[in-house]
Amino acid sequence: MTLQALLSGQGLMFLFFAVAAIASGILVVILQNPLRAALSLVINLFSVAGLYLSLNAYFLATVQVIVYAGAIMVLFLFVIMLLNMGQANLNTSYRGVRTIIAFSSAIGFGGLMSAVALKGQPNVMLPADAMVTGSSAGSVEGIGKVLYNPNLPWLFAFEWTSFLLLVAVIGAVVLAGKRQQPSEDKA
Amino acid sequence: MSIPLNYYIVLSMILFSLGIAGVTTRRNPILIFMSIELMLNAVNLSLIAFGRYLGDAGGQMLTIFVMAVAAAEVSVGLGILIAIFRTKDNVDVDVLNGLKG
Amino acid sequence: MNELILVIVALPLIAAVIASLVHEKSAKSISIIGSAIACLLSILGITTGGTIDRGFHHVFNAPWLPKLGLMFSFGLDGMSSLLVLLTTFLTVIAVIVIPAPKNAVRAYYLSILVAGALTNVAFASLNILLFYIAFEAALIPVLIAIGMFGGGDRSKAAIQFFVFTVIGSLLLLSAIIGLRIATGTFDYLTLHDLVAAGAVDPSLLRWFAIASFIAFATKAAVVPLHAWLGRAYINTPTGMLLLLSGAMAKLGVYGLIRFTLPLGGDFAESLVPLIVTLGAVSVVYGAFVAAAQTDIKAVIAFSSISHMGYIVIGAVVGDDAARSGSVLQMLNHGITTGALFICCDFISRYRGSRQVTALGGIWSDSPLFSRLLLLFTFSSVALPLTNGFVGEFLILLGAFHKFPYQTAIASAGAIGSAVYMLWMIQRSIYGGSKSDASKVISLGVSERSVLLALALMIIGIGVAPSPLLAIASDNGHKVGAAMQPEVK
Amino acid sequence: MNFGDIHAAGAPILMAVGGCVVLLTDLASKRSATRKFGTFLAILFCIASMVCSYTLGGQLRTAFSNGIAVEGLVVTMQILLAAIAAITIVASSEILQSFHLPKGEYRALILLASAGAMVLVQSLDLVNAFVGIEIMSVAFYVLAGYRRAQAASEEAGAKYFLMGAFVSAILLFGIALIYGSVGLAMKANGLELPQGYSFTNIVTISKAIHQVPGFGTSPLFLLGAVMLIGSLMFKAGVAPFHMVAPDVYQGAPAPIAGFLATTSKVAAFTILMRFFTILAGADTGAAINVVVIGLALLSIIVGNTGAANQKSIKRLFGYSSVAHGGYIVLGLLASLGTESQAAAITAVTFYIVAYAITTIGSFAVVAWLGKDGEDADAISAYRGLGKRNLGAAITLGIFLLSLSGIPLTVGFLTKLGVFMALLSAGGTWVAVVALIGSAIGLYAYLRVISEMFFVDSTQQETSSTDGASKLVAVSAATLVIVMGVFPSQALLPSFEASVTAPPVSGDEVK
Repeated sequence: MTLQALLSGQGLMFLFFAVAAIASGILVVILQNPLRAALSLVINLFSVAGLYLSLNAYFLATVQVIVYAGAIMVLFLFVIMLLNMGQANLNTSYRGVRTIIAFSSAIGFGGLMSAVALKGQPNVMLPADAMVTGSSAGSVEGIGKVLYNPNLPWLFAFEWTSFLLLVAVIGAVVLAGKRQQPSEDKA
Repeated sequence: MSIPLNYYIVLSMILFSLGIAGVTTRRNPILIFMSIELMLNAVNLSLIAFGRYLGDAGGQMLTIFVMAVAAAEVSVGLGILIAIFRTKDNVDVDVLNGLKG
Repeated sequence: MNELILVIVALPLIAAVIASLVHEKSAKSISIIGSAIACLLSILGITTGGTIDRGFHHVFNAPWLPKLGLMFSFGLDGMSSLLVLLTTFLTVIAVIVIPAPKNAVRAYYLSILVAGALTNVAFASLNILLFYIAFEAALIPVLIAIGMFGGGDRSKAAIQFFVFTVIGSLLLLSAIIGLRIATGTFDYLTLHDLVAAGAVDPSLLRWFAIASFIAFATKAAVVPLHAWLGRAYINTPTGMLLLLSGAMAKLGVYGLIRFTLPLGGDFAESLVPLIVTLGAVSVVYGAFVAAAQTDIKAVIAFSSISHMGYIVIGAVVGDDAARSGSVLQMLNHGITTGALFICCDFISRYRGSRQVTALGGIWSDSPLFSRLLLLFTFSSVALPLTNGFVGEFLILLGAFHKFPYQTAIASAGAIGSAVYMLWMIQRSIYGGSKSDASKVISLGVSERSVLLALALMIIGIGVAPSPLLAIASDNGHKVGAAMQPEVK
Repeated sequence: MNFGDIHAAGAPILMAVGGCVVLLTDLASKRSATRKFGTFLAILFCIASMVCSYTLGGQLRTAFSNGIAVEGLVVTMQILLAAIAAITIVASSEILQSFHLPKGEYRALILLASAGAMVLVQSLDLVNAFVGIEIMSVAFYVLAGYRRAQAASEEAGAKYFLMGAFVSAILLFGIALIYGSVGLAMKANGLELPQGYSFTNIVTISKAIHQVPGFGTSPLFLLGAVMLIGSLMFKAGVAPFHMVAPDVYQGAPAPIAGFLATTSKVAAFTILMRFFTILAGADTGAAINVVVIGLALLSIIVGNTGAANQKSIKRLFGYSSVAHGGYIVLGLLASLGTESQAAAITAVTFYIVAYAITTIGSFAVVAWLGKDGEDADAISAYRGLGKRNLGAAITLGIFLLSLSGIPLTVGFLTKLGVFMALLSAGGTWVAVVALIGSAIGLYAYLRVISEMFFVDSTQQETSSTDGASKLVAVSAATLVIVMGVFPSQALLPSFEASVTAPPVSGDEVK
């Protein structure tokens, strides 16, 4: 049954993106060159966006690509280039160890965690009506109607998120901004 | 025929563990940070999968907040890292070793 | 007169506060006045009066933190009234005889008066938590006194002393809380009745017996929990040492008599052979270690382990005469050791050294001082007609028929120590002066009168101990009597 | 949404608005003129926030679609948080002046961090808790690294950030697992999600725990709960992620360190208390107990031994904060028992308040004795302090005695309360291990006392100009003694009145 599920159209899509996500995830963990690791992370984000699509979360898949893979990763790449880390001396001595750790943790720890956590959990499948309700919930309209509904708890958190971003902006300005009177600062 | 929920959860846990492995083995702050992004990504995947199989919008809502938080953390985190690299003038690994005892 | 104990505690504290605010010159006289009045009042405490509750007189109750079960509840029986008197008396003579260090007169008097007051709170408390708080808080002034005014090794001595005793008392705290949870009260008399009625879980009582024994044995410096004593006593300034060795160490024995045995249930009874053995070991150990010292302050300090060993044996054997002797001996030890430490302070102040090898010639220079010192030493080694004899004799008499071997070992150790101590004092006062820097020990009026008063007490108790013994025999065993009148 | 809702959420809103106003005023006016005015404005908003909390009273009210709930405990903690923010702003004027740090941004960050902490404290939905904790944490990262151009401060910020972001990810995964497990369990058992509640609402979780048989022991939920509890404990500076706390407190300037140490503990432990009340009496197997006991004992032992041989006093306070976090967790552990719950919550609340006062005061002494804004960090700098500056030495001595739990200071009563709750919950051997730990801690604190009073030194007295820190330190020391001797007169009655058991139980859902 599970094999059948995987060999269906949706199943193949899941299989493809899952393998891509794990493979790129491992690369993020083992690659020495920060630039390459960052690019692997971009691939990982794209794969996960693909999985979002398979879960009918269209809007979030788009956000994932635009915000995460687009804006955030560009920021990462920008910082890596700014600090000239692309050519950081590549000490490869730990590479083999790190690969082993990455693989074993991914399969071992992750597998163990899921084996323990999912023990006794029934194999939940999608309810028959979920196709209908689910598809509208993932659209921009569906998200907006839930997020901005004052009778649901999300609006309050959403408003506070704006203050979170304000804090982040202040922080970025304070930390990375130009220093005042650097001559009088004590090193 | 659809994919069982557990597949998504297992995948998300594997990605999460990969992130943990990265955080614990990496020594360059930026690479540690990227591993953390990997972990957040795994969280989002599980949230959306849970939400989809529960027919509940909450998972996607939570995901939106996680993304906002990730963005905020990135701006502050990279700010801190730029500042420290400026002061230390050292782009090599393992720069965070001044405070001990 | 129920507030009597409150006044006894509060007077030195008020004096301490005033003394720390006024000019250094008047600090001493204010401290003397406050503590002297308290001392006179505590004589009143011996007499029965005020509210009487199950053998305790002057019973006083007021809430402090009722929610936690913490009350200001005080009461005195013969034992605690004698110990309160001892504490206030030692406070007075400590303030009168020992000069304060020049640079911190007020802090010095403050620490002594506060230590004395808190020790009195512990002796008079009928609330176990209040007892514990006073028991532990009294360490702070001692810590400050050792650390700020102590001898050369003071920092280490202070920390060692404090950590050792606090670890012991932390165990006690856990047991006290356990009792409170099981019974819902910290009140000593209620707890006593409950335990006597068998209403408390025996495993809890076992824990209480063990924990409180460790706490009190540390305080009384019973081997093997004596490790803090040597360094602490040698480095403590004499004024505080009078209180520490004379009064606060007695808190340990007092705790054994008042709390460990009555509240420890059957298990505490089964601990008695162990405690007696440890007491005997302490007697011998103290004697041997004292014999290895050349510093007379150290000799007195380690002989103190010996004496406390006796007192502990007397306190726990379960014989009425021995217990009364033990209470009396606490008083005696406070007076005698205090007198010896005062003499030791005079010697080191005038002669510039406390080493036996560097002393001598005191007999010819200061005849009165030397004769008094000799008398104090006689008392310390328990020669007949001194107070020490009465106490030790009663203890041995009571203990011998129950624990003959331990008692025999203890007496053998005591004889050895007596011989050595006499020889040591003889060497340090006879012969010619061996140091050029030495001065003649000249006693002022107040110093002379204090030493003479101590000497009078020693002989007085030695010759006519019965009035004090009568009071000392009232040591807590009437508590059960109120509940079971037919026993009396 | 109505006025009542906004009133309930008013305290954090006022702090956040205050942050914006302070920031804008700072931008709009000349630098030199804003120093006093900005401080005044910030404190005004703190006071407004306190008043707003106070007027809420002790009764339970939920607001914003059950996203938040306030009652006596929350009100107490919100007032405490606002007070900490105000004190920090007052005490920081020296460092801001000395190091030419941006002042408006600093005050705004303090206010916003407190706002985040308040959102965390009052949240009933884990989503709000998460957003609140992130506002607080992100502001903390910035504050820890606020003294730019100083390597230690920047490094503290970077370490704090990396560890904090890592733990945030774990926290999120915990929330995700709880969300999924609660949803699946309710769905499988035909329980309806009440209108206006989400699966991450504590009330919903409580309903699942108490109404779905076997849910409390289901591994998916337990994994999530353990992740949630563990990461909240990190935010409070408790083991196993404790190594960051000493680094951060050493690297950050003293007033900031005091702010970080106290605000994080107040906020994280309050939400943990709320989460634990729904676990109380539920069949959750041994897993959560084991994790909580393990973390608490590890914190106590690591914190106290780590403090034992420190050369830096701020690191010592860092380790001490780890150890005290452990004691608070022991109190929380006692709140898992239904019988000991009320006593445990009172004890923990009192402990948190007392710890906040002691810690703020201790760091204020460090700042007070510093020169030109540099903290007096090395313990050797305290040698012979009793002779040079008796007032400072006594003040610090009081804090150290209180931290080690000696009677007649508030530290004794807090420990007493926690141990009483713990022993009545049956944790005898846990209490014994904790006692041994505190004996080790005693040595650490005594060492500093010994340096101050018992060791002579030839060091010259440095004249301090930091009057604000002095004021804070001395008043905190007075409070420590007053609360230690007369807690019922000073503060305890208000706690007894206000700390009612948090409102959440399975029955409230219709």
